[in-house]
Amino acid sequence: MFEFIATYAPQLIVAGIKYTIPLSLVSFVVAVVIAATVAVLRSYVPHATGLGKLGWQILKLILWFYVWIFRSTPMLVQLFVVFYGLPKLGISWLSPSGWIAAVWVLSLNTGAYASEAIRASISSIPDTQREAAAALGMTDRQIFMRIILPQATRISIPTLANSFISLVKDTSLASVVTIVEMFYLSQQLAAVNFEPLKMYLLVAVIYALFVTILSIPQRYIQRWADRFVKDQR
Amino acid sequence: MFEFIATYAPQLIVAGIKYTIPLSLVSFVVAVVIAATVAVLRSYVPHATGLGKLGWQILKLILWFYVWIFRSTPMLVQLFVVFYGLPKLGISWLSPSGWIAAVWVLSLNTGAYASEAIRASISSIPDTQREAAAALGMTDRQIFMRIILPQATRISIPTLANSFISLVKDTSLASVVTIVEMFYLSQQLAAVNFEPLKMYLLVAVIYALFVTILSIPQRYIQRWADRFVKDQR
Amino acid sequence: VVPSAPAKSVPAYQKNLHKKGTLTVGLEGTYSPYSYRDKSGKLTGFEVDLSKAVAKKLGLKVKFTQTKFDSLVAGLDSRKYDVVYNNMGKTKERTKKYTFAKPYIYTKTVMITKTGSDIKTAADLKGKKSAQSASSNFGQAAKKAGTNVVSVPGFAEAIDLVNSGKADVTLNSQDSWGVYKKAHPETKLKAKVTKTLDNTSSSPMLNKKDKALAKKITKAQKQLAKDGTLSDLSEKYFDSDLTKKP
Amino acid sequence: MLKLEHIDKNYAEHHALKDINVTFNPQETTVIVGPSGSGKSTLLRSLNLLEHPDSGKYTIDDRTIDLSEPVTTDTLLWVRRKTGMVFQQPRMFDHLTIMGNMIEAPVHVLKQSKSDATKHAHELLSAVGLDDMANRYPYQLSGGQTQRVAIARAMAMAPDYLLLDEPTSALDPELEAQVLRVLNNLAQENQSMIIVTHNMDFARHAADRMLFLEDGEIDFDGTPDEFFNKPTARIHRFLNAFKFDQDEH
Amino acid sequence: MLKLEHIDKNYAEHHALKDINVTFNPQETTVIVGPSGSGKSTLLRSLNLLEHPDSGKYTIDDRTIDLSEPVTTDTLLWVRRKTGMVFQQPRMFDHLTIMGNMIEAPVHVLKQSKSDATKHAHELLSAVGLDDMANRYPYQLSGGQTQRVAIARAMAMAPDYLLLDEPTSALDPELEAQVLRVLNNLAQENQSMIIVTHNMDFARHAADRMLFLEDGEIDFDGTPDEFFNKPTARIHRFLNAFKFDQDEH
Ligand SMILES: Nc1ncnc2c1ncn2[C@@H]1O[C@H](COP(=O)(O)OP(=O)(O)OP(=O)(O)O)[C@@H](O)[C@H]1O
Ligand SMILES: Nc1ncnc2c1ncn2[C@@H]1O[C@H](COP(=O)(O)OP(=O)(O)OP(=O)(O)O)[C@@H](O)[C@H]1O
Ligand SMILES: [Mg+2]
Ligand SMILES: [Mg+2]
Repeated sequence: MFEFIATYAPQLIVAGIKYTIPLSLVSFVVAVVIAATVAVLRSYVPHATGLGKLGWQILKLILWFYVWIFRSTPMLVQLFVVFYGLPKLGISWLSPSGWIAAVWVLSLNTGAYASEAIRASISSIPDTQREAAAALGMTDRQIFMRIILPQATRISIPTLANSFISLVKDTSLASVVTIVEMFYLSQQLAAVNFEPLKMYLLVAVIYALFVTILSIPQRYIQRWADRFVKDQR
Repeated sequence: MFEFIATYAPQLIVAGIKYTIPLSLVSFVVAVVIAATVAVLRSYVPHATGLGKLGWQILKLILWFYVWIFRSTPMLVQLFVVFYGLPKLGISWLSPSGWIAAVWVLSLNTGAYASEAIRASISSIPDTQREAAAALGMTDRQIFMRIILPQATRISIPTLANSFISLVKDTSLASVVTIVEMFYLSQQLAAVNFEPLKMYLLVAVIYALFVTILSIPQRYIQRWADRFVKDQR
Repeated sequence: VVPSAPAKSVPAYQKNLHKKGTLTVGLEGTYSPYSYRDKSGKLTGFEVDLSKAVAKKLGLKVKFTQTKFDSLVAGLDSRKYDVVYNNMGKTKERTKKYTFAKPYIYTKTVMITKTGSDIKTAADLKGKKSAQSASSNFGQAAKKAGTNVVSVPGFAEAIDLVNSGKADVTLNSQDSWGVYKKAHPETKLKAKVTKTLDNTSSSPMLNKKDKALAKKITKAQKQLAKDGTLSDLSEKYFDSDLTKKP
Repeated sequence: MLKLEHIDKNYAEHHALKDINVTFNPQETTVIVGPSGSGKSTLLRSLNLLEHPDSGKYTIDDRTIDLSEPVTTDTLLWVRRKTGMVFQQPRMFDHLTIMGNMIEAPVHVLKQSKSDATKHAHELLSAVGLDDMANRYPYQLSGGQTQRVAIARAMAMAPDYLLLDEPTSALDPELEAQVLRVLNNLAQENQSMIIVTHNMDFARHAADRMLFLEDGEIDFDGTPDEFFNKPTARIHRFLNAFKFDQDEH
Repeated sequence: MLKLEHIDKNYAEHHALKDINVTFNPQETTVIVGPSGSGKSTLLRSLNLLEHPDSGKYTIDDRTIDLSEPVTTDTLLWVRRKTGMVFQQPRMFDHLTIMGNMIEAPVHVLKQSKSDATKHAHELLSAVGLDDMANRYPYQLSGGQTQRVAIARAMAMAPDYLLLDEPTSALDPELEAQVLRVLNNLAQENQSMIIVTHNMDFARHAADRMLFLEDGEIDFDGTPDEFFNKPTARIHRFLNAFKFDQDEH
């Protein structure tokens, strides 16, 4: 048992540090930016007429489509299409390498889900806050960015943490775009030593370790975000 | 192209109807029950002393552990352990069949994520609602079930929809517990026709179809849940 | 008709069967022509037919359980199936943990490249990019030969990468190549048999404790070899007889 | 009888109640007045145990609660059943209609039948002039309408002690008079009430007894007659702020 | 000048404003009174375009807006800059401290420098007696304290027209007088104000002009002198509800 761990754990951890962690972190940052933007735009009730209104309608349709397509199809297929499919259609700049294809897909996919979570948190902020800000002459943009989002952030932390944790594990799909990340490495090793169960347990422990460490900031962020809320005894 | 679809789509759809859909629906119902229970218990600030307090602390620790372990390890490993690992330790009643093992793991995993989403929605309900109910002499249980949860439900619908959609696609992991569901079937078929890209696109379309159809109730539930909220013009 | 066991007492080799009176066979179903689904979605293939014939010889019904490679291995330990017919090569490491019956097929390894590739012999592989999947022996072989392995889920994807130039080569069995070639006569790829890599054989794989069953299966396969069934199946699926040890 | 002894309450930034000793008699209407921020709401909330004072003793009827220790759930529920609260800022259950708000607690706490509770609710809503709004949601009411529902909702629980935190602040004089009439009717049925208000007309007409709170301490405890007709210098200033102030100009 | 012509507003369940025609003059303090639910808040919210009336015309200074058509974003922002609003139920930005609440709009809407805005905010907070609470969060304030911050926050924007919806409802007489003084000082600086209140003392001391609203219609429009000293029968009843009512008993 000890020998098993000593043999395999180091390789797996190295793979994790080389691929799993950077892939997760980079994709998450991109995903949150996408998600917040999409959520805000989709929550926004525009105050426009004529051409401006049409423009908004088209934009909203596009955003709806983005969320729909990325949520309703398997991420594996998305990776496949970006990496194997698009180049066939001559679009290869999107996926010059597996790494970049993976970041694209992981971010867009996670962003689609997270945008819905953020939208939910935006809808939890009472309309009175929006009205109070509007009455002070703030623009819709200011109201969203300065009043609604900061309060919605507090609510969305646990669900964004969900997204992040899922993402850490979804990086294992990067193997289909030729990245030998931690999980695939464990499968390769299991294919040789024929101990898939032990191997999987080991890799699960390492995932748990990563996820736990990477989630530490959450509690501090949450505490900070709760500063303006009466203590829940 | 047409022939391709005509040949493969029916088989895939049958596999979807036989495995993907029932697995998703059953697991989701179980998951929501688990998630709501866990979220409520974890959000609850008990008003107990002595032994009762200790009991609560232990319960909360267990619930924390449950959420932690199911979120921080890959679902594939969870399936593996329940189906192949536990029987080795003599615990085989949990997974008499791949189907049951899959329902267990899908429910518990989705439940762990969804419980955090529900917890977030609970925390979005202002404390004044709790106080108003407490002042009327309602028990903590009544306050949660009758005042907080109904309002939190409205907020959690989009994130629960996220969970459900993820779940539909996570059923593809059931192939590791010997269930030849839609996605694995598509891989088997692709191995022969050497058209993985086309095959995956086809299966993605079918997933999108399923997800879209299964998500229809969401909009009606949301509309109903929004009945007590001023129209967001 | 089989010289079946007396009705009352179950023979020793049947005691541990996953399901009474049935030989439960584990396979992936993603490896044409060994086990795969035909266009109508029916499970078929060389290993499917072979295990059916073996079960018949043993006087057992047959049941197929399809799952992924890792699960096949783990499932033997927890007795989810009795035998795995999935192109399993016998290696030293594996024999420590599993019992193998006698090999039923022998294949050669080929290097698949674009026409005009500068890979001529195994020596040319060094430093090249090869597309391989983890669950195959070829992945290990490619690594040993000094290639940079690009991982893919399966043979089909590997072919795709070579086609698109994202990989230089993929190693696989001659028969898998044959199937591909048959399906895509216009292909611009070509394959070269390489001697320097081990020839591979495939054997039924069983739980370590199922020595008795393994022996019975070996015996059944011998009978099938003798009565020509084995060769016929090989001809049917590979257009050649690969069942004889070279 | 509600009796507070040596009650102290500190917020992180503020000492809100300082060694409060006071007894509220049954079948009496006590009116609490005092400057903004003096601790009136905190005192009322403490009586309902929504705020847990840091120390002191709280006696209800013949049961004494030591507030320096945690309170059991049973005690808490018992206290809440004895005392009904109307908050300074009306708190409707947003997801329930007005009728839903009215019958929620009677049905689920008092275990009244739904039809009984509904009948009673209609009576109470009529008393505050809102019977035709039973099927609306809270967001569809005006400020004063919401406040009246809050009063009716608390009355529906028929608590021994009714605690009202500025119950008529959003009401015009007519309605204020109407609500006062409803409350005075209750008082005649020997309902005990503790009312925080800053409307001196209202206080004068409602009070059997007056308390004046300043800076977390009780500065006056006596009859309305004393309070209004023989006030201390401080209270005189408080009562006549308007006049004084405008005169200065 | 704010001028409303033929304003109509229907909610799903209620016809809240019925053909309102009224002009609010600059440099004048208009006080609106009326029964609960008569449409006072709706009227005030319409002036700020938080509520969009179904039809009618709205003229501010020399710009006329046709309300039966959608309003452009520019117009909306312009109207909101002209008019400042204090809501009936105080609405703090929960995530900002009191100082944060005070300077949010001056800095980001008026583009004042942060230090200027802070300095001005301190002055305004002092005027309502709350300067020592600048660093607290809204949940740490009492009802009356919150209401005063809301008033100060609106004043910080120095709008041409200040709309106040029951600005002193949570205040005791002393503070009410203090706020009145602050508002009257503003009035002397020719600030235009429209105040909804149900406190007749306050109304009397503040108003240059009185409006009486009932059931979505303007029933009275005249001087305070007329309103209080020569009221119509209806208004007489409204003003003396307390006395009448108590006399009946
Ligand atoms: N959570 C809190 N943290 C810090 N200080 C608080 C908190 N809650 C209330 N306070 C302070 O305690 C004091 C008493 O508050 P309380 O609400 O009891 O006043 P009040 O007499 O009801 O005033 P008002 O008439 O304005 O409603 C106030 O000065 C207030 O600022
Ligand atoms: N969203 C809504 N849906 C239906 N009716 C509404 C809605 N909002 C307000 N009303 C109704 O419109 C009428 C006018 O409301 P408004 O808030 O203007 O009254 P108000 O004069 O300010 O009363 P108060 O003095 O009680 O605050 C009320 O009868 C109210 O019930
Ligand atoms: Mg108060
Ligand atoms: Mg109003």
